Amino acid sequence: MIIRVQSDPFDVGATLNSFAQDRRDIGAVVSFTGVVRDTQDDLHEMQIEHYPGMTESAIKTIAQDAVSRWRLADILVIHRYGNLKPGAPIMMVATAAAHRVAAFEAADFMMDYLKSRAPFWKKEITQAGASWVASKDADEDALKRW
Amino acid sequence: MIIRVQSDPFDVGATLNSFAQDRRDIGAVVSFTGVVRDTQDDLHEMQIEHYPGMTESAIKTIAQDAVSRWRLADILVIHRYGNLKPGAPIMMVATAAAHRVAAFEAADFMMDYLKSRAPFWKKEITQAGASWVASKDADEDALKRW
Amino acid sequence: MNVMYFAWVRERIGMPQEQIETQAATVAELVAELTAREERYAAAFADISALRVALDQELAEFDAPLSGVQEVAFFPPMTGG
Amino acid sequence: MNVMYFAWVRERIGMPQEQIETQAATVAELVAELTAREERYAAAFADISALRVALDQELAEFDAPLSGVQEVAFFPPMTGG
Repeated sequence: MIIRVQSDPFDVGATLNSFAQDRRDIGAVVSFTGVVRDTQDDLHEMQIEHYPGMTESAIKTIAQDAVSRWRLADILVIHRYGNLKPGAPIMMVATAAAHRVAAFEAADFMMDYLKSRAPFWKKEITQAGASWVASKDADEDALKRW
Repeated sequence: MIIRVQSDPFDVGATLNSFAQDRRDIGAVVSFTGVVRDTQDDLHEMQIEHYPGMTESAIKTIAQDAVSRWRLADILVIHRYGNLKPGAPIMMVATAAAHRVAAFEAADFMMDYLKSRAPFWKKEITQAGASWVASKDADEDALKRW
Repeated sequence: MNVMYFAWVRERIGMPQEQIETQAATVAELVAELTAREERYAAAFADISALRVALDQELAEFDAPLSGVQEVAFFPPMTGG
Repeated sequence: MNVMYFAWVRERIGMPQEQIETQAATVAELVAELTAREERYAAAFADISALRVALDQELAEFDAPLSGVQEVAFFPPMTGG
């Protein structure tokens, strides 16, 4: 299990290539990358605040929950905080398993829980000003799937 | 849309890094990598046979179906044929979308259909001999989800 | 008509493809014709439920007509991904 | 007791954390005490349903007891991922 909370950028491809690479019992690897989106072409930057200490323990709890629910060979979470530019990777999750269903479901589960249970808050700085990204009822509802 | 059917190895991480990298309207990228598994530690190699011509058109049909069902910014499929060693990537799918649900569902859908509708056949060469990998009823049943 | 065989169908019949002149109206009739021809075809087509067929590179049913078809392929269920 | 504020709660109250001596038995009592103190707290705690609370870095309910708790954190619903 690899969990990193950092302000530094990270290389998604290199991280994925080195993830679980020495395991022979893996048939499926799923990755999710969250990227700073700039749909309206007006985003200056995204500021991500977090709760040091709680962040790491909350992510670890979620990852351990995933490991207890699915047969996973390995799991990885990297999540950035600080100021990010449009197009930059915010975070990634990767899951490795013998079979694809476990890898898919565990990654999907991780994202649902990281979204609503890991203490990060996003603020968008646009030409019009700054605004905190609001959580959606759908994000909380998504947890009921599991 | 990027579709490649090839015998050459490919770099999963580099492929993922270059996928949809110039798009500003992407918030989520999901990748799936299928890997040659050697759970019993007795696999010499996996031989993948395919139906040239039909393979490309079948994958394209499946990818176009995904694009029509979900709001995707881009989609990628790479699938190898020929002789692969344990631990080698067999294939990968990547989906990019504004939102994570579309990226996850489309990648999951792609895998279900590639498994049962793209004309590839796997043969495992072990110390005990050679045997064709059998399809599972569950693979066919999985298509009913969509 | 070009007839192609893949995976263990190819191995049982002993060749990847062949040109066949036939009056068969459907895939099923072609299978019956081949099965009657030689033991290796009978072995490959013994259990039709374990086989799939493509006509001109599109999946089809065994009762599909062969009229106008240029390429028929027989193979086991696919195992991609 | 160390009380922390994040995101717009932090911005409204105007500081990331502070030490508070309180006799409040529950989170709700602490909120009432802070709300009565100054307008900026009242603004931050105006709509409790829009807030979350963590006690010693674990999510908790607003009726949870504060006995033995060393760190309380108030923040909006999280938006990670």
